[in-house]
Amino acid sequence: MIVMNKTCESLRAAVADIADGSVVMIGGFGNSGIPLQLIEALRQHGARDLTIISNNAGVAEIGIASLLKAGQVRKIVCSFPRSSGSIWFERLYEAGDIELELVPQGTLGERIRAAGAGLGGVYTPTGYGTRLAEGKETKVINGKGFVLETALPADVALIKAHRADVWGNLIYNTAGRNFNPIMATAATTTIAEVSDVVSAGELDPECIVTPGIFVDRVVTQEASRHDAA
Amino acid sequence: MIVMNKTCESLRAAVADIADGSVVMIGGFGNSGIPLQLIEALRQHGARDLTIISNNAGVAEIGIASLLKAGQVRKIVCSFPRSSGSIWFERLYEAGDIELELVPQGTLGERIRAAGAGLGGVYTPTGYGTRLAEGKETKVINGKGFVLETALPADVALIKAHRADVWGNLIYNTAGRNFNPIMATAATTTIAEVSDVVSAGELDPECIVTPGIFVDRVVTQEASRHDAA
Amino acid sequence: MMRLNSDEMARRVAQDIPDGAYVNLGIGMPTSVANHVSDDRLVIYHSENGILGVGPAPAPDQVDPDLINAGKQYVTLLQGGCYFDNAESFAMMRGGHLDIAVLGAFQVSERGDLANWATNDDTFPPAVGGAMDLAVGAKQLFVLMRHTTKAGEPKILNQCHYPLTGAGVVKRIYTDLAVIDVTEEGLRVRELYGDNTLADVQALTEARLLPPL
Amino acid sequence: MMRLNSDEMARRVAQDIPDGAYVNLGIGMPTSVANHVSDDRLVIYHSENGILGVGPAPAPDQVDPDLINAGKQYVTLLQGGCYFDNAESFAMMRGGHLDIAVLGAFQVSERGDLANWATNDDTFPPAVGGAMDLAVGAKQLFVLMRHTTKAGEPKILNQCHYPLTGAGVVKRIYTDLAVIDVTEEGLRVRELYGDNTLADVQALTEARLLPPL
Repeated sequence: MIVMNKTCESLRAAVADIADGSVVMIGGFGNSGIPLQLIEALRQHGARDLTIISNNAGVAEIGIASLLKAGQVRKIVCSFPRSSGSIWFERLYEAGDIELELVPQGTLGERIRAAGAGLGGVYTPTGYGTRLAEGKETKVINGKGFVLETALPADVALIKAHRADVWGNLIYNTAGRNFNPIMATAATTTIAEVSDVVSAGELDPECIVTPGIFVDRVVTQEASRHDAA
Repeated sequence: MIVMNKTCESLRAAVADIADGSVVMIGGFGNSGIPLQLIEALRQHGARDLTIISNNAGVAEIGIASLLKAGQVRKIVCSFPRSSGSIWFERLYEAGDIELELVPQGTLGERIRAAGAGLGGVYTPTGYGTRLAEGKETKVINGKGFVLETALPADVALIKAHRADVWGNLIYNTAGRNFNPIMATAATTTIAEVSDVVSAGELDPECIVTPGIFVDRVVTQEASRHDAA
Repeated sequence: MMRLNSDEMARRVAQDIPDGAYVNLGIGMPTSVANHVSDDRLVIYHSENGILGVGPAPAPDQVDPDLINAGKQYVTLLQGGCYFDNAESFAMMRGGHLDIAVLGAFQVSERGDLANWATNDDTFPPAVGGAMDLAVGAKQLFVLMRHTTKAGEPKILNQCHYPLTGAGVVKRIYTDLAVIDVTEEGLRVRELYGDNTLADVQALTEARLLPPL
Repeated sequence: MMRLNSDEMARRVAQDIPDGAYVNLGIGMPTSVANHVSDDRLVIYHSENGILGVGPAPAPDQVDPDLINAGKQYVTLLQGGCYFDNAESFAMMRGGHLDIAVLGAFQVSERGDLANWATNDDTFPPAVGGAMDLAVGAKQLFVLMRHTTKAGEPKILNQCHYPLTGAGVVKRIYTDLAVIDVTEEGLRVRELYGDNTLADVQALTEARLLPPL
């Protein structure tokens, strides 16, 4: 029997085929569970005209902000782009140089999950009667109002996990899960940045959070990089 | 600081307030991960006119079949009522003495999850163009057909887990998870049958499958019972 | 007029959080409510980024960079707490599993409409986060805010001028002057601090206030 | 006419399952496909009840009553496998994450419609299980069935008479006589066993068959 091994030799190789114009999901909540080294590899790779789906828009000049600064991002889909220090997002937004699709955080998660689960969309009560439901289909079910929110898939998901096995099974560190497990399910190609990779069978099957079927490539963090998380 | 303790003293006490006419979810896939002792307690409790939501309809005279035999069930919502040995379901069905709502298995799961997650419903491709979509709203999204399936909540969920802590956090045994974690989220009152109960903090927080917020009562299996799983 | 300071306001909300409750505290002043819950109560705090059983801030040498709350502050996990992903976290919020959410607000209307995520300044980029999900999902939504703006304008209005977070979602308002319930009949004053009178508080409120029962 | 027996039919399907594939095998004859995949390939089997990496049957003294497959047979877990709940399991199926599903069928139409869950006998209680989710979700859906009914009636039809499991979902049909692809142009014979001729197989098929390319 042969051995399945989804390990990728380098961060650079892991992102090498990301094309201009791609829709790219990036896991993380603030700096928790964010794949900083994959983002840096994407910045160096240089793909442009990207649509980024992520909860936040980056702060200072690291993470997603570094992609914004480099002019690689056409559009961002997120729930909370404006954080303390999100200077690059604010600069581009004020100049009209970036498109923003603002989505309530739970709706963002359900739209991502729907894409991964093969659903066309969900009816959520979130946002009903607010500006963020304008132009969307609504429906009253058992007397309660709901908004139709459609599936949000991506070409690529860049995610951060704690540990992988060679089959691509993943476990996370504390609150570092956030969007990572659902984004893993929703992209054509899912690439996971991890602290280390172990053999098949070394992760407790009761405790695996992301089954390997959702993961295409696993890459270990490079300790020498200045952007190590 | 006081101690939260969701442990219930007996199976009998755990189900004592289930009313006639209740909608009751029952976890399990065949005999895997099924709360046989809670079902037996419900049979002895005697609540009638029940709607049961479960993947299967029981075999021989144990589990859900025992409730059917006792005449306690008005309606069953399930995906696969007809198994080898499902004599009580078949008998009642042929006599017209039970109502059946047949739901594809994945749709059953999504409807349960939707109820737990506060969604009104989901658009699923499953069943589109088939008899099981008749009379339901459909929608073509990006050229693909979907069926609107609405949330399916319950009054009570009877579930089976391997181990609980006193906060109601649960872990399961191998494939015994099946419907249990999603049913835990979808009922007004969730009651878990477990092999043992440990203190808060004894379960690894990275490995808890059902967070205690979804669980109202935890009850330990009674070893002396002939129906012990 | 008696005006509570921020600590006193947070303490007042804390008094109404019962033992065993599952609670989400919004960013800012609501987060400080946890500091005032008395030690004889076990309250389980939820953080939208995927934590149940949020504990106090860690010692500086015990920081886990991934273990933050919704306000991006470092936290710890209580014994009995657990982690989960965004979908499960918001299932808890939207699905009615949290007993109480405490949020700040720009404006609240007499019908309990909540406006707390955006002003009408379109040059300022908007951000919504999890506020809308909490607003529709928690069993009870408490608002904790100053009674008026810094300029002294009322924040409890006939209707909100700012974009809504949710319609008819607020259950109770805790301000620096009073505690007010949103009821079928309208805004019912539940408690006046110190010697504040209904007339005092009404003068700083656009919506009509009903007297305490 | 050369007719494969059940083992030979399962072996033929197994030849087309590539190394590294994620595969769901339906109840009955499809389950036996796993017995015929050669040892130089690692195939990861999914079971709808919540297993990825299903291994062979356990020794009698190693049975875990919870660890069963969709057909309710006792199984084991491979090193590298894992467990999950129904929602995640069907997300894998419906979301297009499985490379191949192999299902039995009552009838298949020339457009690839599948009927495998109910007949037209209404006195018999219906049961659908996970068949409809697999039908719409797997990247490739293979049908494994005898070419005709026990009574010798064709099962590959212009259109299905039995209730559909899914419309236009079948990619390839493996019978005891031939392998047939469902294509844009129609049903294209891919392989004829032994010295079976197109005319032989067509005589037992209602839908028109196109010759091998």
